[in-house]
Amino acid sequence: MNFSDILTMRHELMLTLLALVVLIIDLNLHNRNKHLIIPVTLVLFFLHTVVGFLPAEKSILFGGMYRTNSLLVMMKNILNIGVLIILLQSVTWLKKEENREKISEYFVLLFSTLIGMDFMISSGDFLMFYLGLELATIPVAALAAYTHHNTKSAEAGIKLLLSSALSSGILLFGISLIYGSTGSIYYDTVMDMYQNSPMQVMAFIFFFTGMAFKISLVPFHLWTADVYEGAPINVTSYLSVISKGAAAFILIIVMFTVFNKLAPVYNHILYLISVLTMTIGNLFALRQKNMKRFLAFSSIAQAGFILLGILGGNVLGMTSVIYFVLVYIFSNLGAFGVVSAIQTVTGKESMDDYDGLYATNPKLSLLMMLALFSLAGIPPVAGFFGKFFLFASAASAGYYWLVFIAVLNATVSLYYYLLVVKAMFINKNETPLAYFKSDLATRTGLILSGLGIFILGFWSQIYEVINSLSFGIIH
Amino acid sequence: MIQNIPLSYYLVISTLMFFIGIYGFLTRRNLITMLMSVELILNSVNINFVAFNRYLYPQQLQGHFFMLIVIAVAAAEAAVAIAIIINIYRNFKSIDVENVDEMKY
Amino acid sequence: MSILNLFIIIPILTVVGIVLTKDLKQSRLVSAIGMGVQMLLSFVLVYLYLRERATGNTAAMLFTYDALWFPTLNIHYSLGVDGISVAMIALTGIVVFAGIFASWKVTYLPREFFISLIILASGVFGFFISVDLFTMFLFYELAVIPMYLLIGIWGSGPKEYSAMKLTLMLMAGSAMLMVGILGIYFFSSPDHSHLTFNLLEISKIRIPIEMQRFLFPFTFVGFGILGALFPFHTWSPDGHASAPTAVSMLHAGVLMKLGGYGAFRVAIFLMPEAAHEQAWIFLILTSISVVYGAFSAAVQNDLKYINAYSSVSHCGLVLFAVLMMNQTAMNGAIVQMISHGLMTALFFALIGMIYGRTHTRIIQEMGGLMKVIPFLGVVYVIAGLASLGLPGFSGFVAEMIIFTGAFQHVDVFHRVITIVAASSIVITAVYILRVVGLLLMGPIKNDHFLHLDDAKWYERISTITLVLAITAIGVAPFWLTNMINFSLAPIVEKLSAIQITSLF
Amino acid sequence: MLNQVMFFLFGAMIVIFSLLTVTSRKILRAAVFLLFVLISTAGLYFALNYNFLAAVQLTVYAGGIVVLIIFSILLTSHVSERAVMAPFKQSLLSALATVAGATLTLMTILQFTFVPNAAADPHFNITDVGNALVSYNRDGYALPFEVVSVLLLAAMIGAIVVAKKEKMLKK
Amino acid sequence: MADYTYTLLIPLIPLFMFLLLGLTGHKMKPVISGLIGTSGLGIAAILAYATAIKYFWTAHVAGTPYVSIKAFEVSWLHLTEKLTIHLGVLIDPISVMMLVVITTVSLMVHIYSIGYMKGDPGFYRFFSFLSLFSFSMLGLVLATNIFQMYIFWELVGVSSFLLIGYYYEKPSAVAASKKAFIVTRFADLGFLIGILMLSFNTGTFDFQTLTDPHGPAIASLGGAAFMGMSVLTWSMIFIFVGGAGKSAMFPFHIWLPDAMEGPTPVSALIHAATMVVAGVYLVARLFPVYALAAPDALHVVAWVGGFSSIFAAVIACTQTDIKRVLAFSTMSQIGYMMLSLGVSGFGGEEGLGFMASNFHLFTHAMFKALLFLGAGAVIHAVHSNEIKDMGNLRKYLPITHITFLIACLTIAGIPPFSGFFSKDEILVAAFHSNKILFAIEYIVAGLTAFYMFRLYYGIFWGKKTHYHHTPHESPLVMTIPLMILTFGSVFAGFLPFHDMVTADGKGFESHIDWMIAIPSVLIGVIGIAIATVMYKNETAIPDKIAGTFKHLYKWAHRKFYMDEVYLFVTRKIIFRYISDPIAWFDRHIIDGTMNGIAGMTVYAAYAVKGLQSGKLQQYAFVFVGGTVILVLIFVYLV
Repeated sequence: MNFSDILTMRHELMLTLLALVVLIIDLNLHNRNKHLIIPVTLVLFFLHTVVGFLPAEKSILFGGMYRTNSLLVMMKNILNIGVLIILLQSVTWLKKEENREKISEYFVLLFSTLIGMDFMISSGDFLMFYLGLELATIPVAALAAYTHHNTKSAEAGIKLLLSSALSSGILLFGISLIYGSTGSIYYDTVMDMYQNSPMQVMAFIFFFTGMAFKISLVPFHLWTADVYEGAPINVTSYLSVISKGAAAFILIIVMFTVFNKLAPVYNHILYLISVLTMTIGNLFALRQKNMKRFLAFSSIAQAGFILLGILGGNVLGMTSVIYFVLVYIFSNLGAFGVVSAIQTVTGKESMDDYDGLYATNPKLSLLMMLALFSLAGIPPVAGFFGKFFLFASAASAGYYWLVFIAVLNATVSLYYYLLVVKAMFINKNETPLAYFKSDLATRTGLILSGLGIFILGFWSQIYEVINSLSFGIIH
Repeated sequence: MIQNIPLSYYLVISTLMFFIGIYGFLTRRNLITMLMSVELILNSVNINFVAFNRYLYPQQLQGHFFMLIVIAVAAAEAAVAIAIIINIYRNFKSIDVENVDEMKY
Repeated sequence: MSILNLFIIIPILTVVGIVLTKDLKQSRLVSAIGMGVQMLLSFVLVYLYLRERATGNTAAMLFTYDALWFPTLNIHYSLGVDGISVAMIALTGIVVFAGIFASWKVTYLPREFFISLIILASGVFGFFISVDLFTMFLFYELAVIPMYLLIGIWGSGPKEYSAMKLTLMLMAGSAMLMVGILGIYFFSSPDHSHLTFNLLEISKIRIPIEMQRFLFPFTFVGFGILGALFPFHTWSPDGHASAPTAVSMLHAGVLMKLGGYGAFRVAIFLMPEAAHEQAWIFLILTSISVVYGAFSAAVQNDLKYINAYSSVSHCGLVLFAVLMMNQTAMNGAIVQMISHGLMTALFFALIGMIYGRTHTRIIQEMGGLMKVIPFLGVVYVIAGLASLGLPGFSGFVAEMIIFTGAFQHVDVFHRVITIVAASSIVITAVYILRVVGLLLMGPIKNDHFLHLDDAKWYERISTITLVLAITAIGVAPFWLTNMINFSLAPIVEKLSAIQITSLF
Repeated sequence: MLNQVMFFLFGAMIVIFSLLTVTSRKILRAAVFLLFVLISTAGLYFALNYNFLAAVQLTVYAGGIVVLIIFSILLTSHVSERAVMAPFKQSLLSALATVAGATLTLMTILQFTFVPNAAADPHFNITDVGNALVSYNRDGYALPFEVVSVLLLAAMIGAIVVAKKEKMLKK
Repeated sequence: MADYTYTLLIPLIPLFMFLLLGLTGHKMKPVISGLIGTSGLGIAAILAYATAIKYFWTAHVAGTPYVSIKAFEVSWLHLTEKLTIHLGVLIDPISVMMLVVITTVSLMVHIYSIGYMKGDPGFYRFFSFLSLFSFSMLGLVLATNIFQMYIFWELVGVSSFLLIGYYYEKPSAVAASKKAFIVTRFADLGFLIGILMLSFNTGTFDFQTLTDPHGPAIASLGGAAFMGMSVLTWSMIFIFVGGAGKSAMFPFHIWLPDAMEGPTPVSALIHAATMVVAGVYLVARLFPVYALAAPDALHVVAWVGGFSSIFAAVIACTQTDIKRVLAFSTMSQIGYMMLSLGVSGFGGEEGLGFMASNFHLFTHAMFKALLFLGAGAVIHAVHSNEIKDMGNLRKYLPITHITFLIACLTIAGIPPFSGFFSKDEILVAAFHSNKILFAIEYIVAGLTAFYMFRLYYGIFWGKKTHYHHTPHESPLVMTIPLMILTFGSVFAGFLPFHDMVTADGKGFESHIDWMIAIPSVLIGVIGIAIATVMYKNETAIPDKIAGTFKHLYKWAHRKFYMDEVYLFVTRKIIFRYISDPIAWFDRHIIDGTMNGIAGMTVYAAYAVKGLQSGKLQQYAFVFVGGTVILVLIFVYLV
């Protein structure tokens, strides 16, 4: 192990460093100046994001516990960009009086979860995987319970923490059985040793439910809406975007490598779960009035689509999932960004409050519309491409009926996305939310997500890069 | 000694413990007791790891260390959970899980 | 750089221009100029196309432009036109131009209105110039979505319900289409090595018949929903009734043509065997559409509903003719698309203008309007006559080509069903004359109507443009049919290469 | 023989005290039962010759977490408070699901033949454990060890953020 | 062969006039627009006469058959490899004859209308419509192929629609125009189907090819059969349906009486002289096909014609609106023509019926136009259509009186007026073919004389009616056309039709068969006499007779309830029993299904809401349950 090896771990190391730096600065700042942490952290995180893009070499450290290659680095970069936008969008909220004392904690917790996800992505064995998973979950629970005076926030925190404890318990049980039946916790060995005996299938299912919990697949999704609603808006967007994105990345890696031999079995599972997830997510989203809850169910439905790419099983599927997650991050951040901006300034988060928004806040409304269209998969915004490629990958494996069900579900989802559009553009309102101007950071965050929504689709280069790194199921 | 006791005995115990933990999680109304159920679940997993390691793959310490890490994680989890539970106690004046259902549908 | 790129660039520039404008006057001026240029461009395209053909260029597609977009999936930004698409583009150019003038007085959020309208138009243009299934699908959906806003914001009546219904039904259509297109793509190469979305390349291979059987209904119905195929047409009456004038014009005039064009270009062209096998099912459905739409129109009281059902009938005829799969009938289908596009746009324009004056669309509440608004009245009668297939107007040409062509089918079933479809011309006459009688003739029922103004100059531009086009096709159809025929020939050749077995 | 007795003793204690933990009406008593379960588990580890693990189990788990739990119980409820039990329907359904799950799982596990990797019974002493802990090669656990520290730090901060009173704010 | 390309101008001039008047007429003075229209038609008429003279006499070598000449033809629309729609000009005896008829009557009507329509606000509109009609009708008769004919057929229909609905503020006129259009449109559907079948089987639209007795079309036909008749017969029947619609044959006649809502000159032109004979012309045009290849179809033609003629004659006896009497008379006379065609053979003497039919068409055009224009003059004078508002007008309107009387005598078949000659030929033809039809025609001849003189006496004699405004004779511009047409009615009978217009183009000898002519004249005279007794002076006889045959009278007076049948078909069947259910079905079943799907989705959304109960333990239960079920399914069931 030498310096260059350490450089390959730059994401995790720099983030750890960053978290420590934030803590140290916080300790040395007078209470009045706590808000200075925000710009410093933003700049540092921006630098971190930039450094993340430096070329990376494929390497294996710690005897196989930590793996990295261009694809994994890219996944981490995608998450970094998402986090950067979230940080930008949360500045206004952080500056509020009530959060003054807890700014650095917010950053540290956020960064530590990100470290967890990075480790999870790079994990080469189940131990690191599990550690990363917990590191990515436990601080988020604390973040969800971030707002003291809000009972909903505490409720969100405990629901997230206990549900995840249960799910990781089941997941661990699965891992223990995997370990028992293959003799190793290292991915490479497990991959070689895995047979499709009933016990191993069961072990896989236990493992899978834990993952399904993370990306909120039906029926393991029930925590999602409540937590999303109760958590502070920026934490919600972090949960829905970064957490879920990371989980999707890991799921596809694990499915395509460790459990590749199980594909004939898990394809059935995925088929079933995918249909359930899309349908149930949509059905619940249909009648939501709270924007956060609404987006929660919409993101559940989106998770169902992700499975289509995994079902594809090939390079196309892998590319499509990663690309979709990227697109999804931008689209959802666009939507959450608007909700966040409005919620932070006015405290309103009900769909009815959005009536007539276009008259007073046209730019926010437009961004919201674009984001929703992107989520619904409407051209020319990026979501269309994301969905199309996912469907293509499922079709490439012959799942035409599933594609049909999925597109029908996309149509249903369009219905409720249009409800929001309708509220903003069509519904009349005597007293729409007053015009307000967000601060620079929020605006930057919104513009970044808007740009992403627009550019990602047309700029095929991005897709091609992802494709060049993807590998599909290893046979 | 392991020749005397088959591995499956350990597995039976751990599995029973695991599902007892789950039963507790599903039925205990008090948030702290739910947390305790989680500890039972984790403990059963630990038994699994240790037993597998000891019986099947004794030349490595994978299960051994896994168990250590799980204990650490369990501690961290418990710490945060208890913090939140105390917070809930402050907010709800109760830690009955039935009361924590402000958000639904 | 091909001229076809301009059809995408000009709308984009126009939208940018509108964004920069301040008020209604400026934005409508910019839109009119932009779409005027677009219309002229489409005429230029017709000219260039004919000149190119005259020089002996027999390539299937002219003015092609091809840029690799997503290399992995072999998705291209690929443009090209043949006689059929050239005709459709000219139609779109005219209708959009007329539509801009028909919405001259949009006062509520005018910039947004024109932007949405032009996005819709560019979707249609893009669809017609695409050779690549992916971009085709993209433009198709692009054209559908602005409809929601256009109807929802600027519509009337139960606009939110209608807009939602229309959007969802059309998106359900595109759901089926998605399956069809992906299926075609994954079987676009016999050994699965060089998959492509390119229409022309796919047409060279034969998709396995089992897949065709599976994919054809998806593709055809997917397009059919937009083409108001019975029983998936119900978005049309409500949607049209609630839509603002220009949107009805564009939607019935050109957007519904995407359905017929796609059914022909994608479903039948690429999957001829399955088309032959399953045509009878859809022939029955379409002939029901034709007659059913006409009968429904006969008892409607709302002008827009009448016209919407009439569109169901006329568009049904398009799909009907396409399914006949011989050169003449298909030619007729395309002429019918153009003809119906112009006529129905004219109708909706007139209905909008009349509604703007009388504030009602219920025909029983009106009467004798010919006396007070003679210009609009006369044009309405012309539109009506064109719609019921009077010689000298485009409708007659289209219908006659369709009926003659369809009747040339060797199979008795096809000939019988042709007669069934042909009987719609009587019912068409019934409802058209009913409207003309109640609306324009007779005594004036409402004193307010005595002081209505006749058409303004912009309204005249809008209507006269359309009337001229309708008459031009009606009087001199040969240039159009020749242009279409030339491009149809290879397609029909491919279709007729398949062994036709009689059903009965 | 002694081992067998120990095993059955600890096994029975684990199962019984687990059941008592999840059924006991008194919360504090449940916590004590949990302590017994954990101690019994440590006993199993001893029996398996993993003394280090047994020690950790006793110190961290039994000594740390259970104490934490007991403290929080004392903080949030009265010692004599009887826990509210779940309604019968909920208990029944949960029991059914649990029993079904347990049966299914046991059936599946027991019909699987676990193949030992090596017949030999290598002896590990605490040095080997320590070496493995700091090793960064295969079967070395330096990285997880470090990451756990990050996790603990984060959990600490998280716990503080959540639990600290807002009086600073009011100032 | 002579060059007839200039004949193209005959239809084009009216077309030009139509466009000119239609687009710029509202800016002209009314009289100017009238004159422009009239002069245009005048030129067309001169060209038509020149063509007729050239074709029948100057360019024709005596003794040779008349040939049909394609004077001009362009390809208009290419349909299939074999089928192309051409537009052109076909010159042959019947088309030339029709040119003369149309341009003459049209010119007269134009001139007459300058006076009749004076002061009407839509003056220019009227003349532009007239020009449109003339164009369409001329295009129809000059058609070189059946599809061109169909095109102009439709145009004729629409011009008729426009002219009937000319007084568009009058609801009855609107209804009448609608009815006319829809009924003929329905018949046209038959025409279209006939064309489709014919062209499918023969591969051509062209008249010359179709009617060539040795041509492939006729020779190749008769093969495939359907319901006992050859496909060709069916197609010819369908084509005849189209002709029957335009020519107001039973049961499509219902539009014709209502069409009298149009201005009277229009009735004269369209609904007496020209358009209504289009059906006759159509059958005549395709006569070789009928006669040589589809005799069954020809029988249908004969019987429909015969029935229509007596049916209409009976009704005519009871009508009180003078224009409606004339309308039913027209229908009756056209029935004659149809019958005549129907009983005709093809070559030589056999083709007498063909010749007679055209002959009668020609003479009928003259005297019926005259009758209508005369009626128009009467209406112009008394401002009413009802006989009861008239009477004793002979001294107020002397010119009208004389011309009307001559016309009545002509139609009654009194020699030496033209009607006698043409009717006689028809009777002869019928006599040689079918005795029942022949008998019918005798009865009809008597009825015709009766109801025409009933009308005549009712207008010009009868009761001394008191008029608010003293009626006065029409201006010269209206009476001159009357006189010209009287001239035509009187002398048209002497034209040697048997040399000129025959089925095979060859002339044949034809004599008055006195054995048939004398009884027919007698029957006419008897009819006149009865009418004289009953109606010359106001008597109670008509009421008594009406009372005696109460039911018959009532039935006839109500036109045998055909209008009610029509209303039943349209209102009840089409609207109530087809359209309303379909519309209901559409709104409730189809739309309901779509809304139902949406509703079901929303319902489902509410139904599953309980899943998200907010209770952590329930979530966990679902989680565990889900896991267990997955294990169950995928480990044990699959």
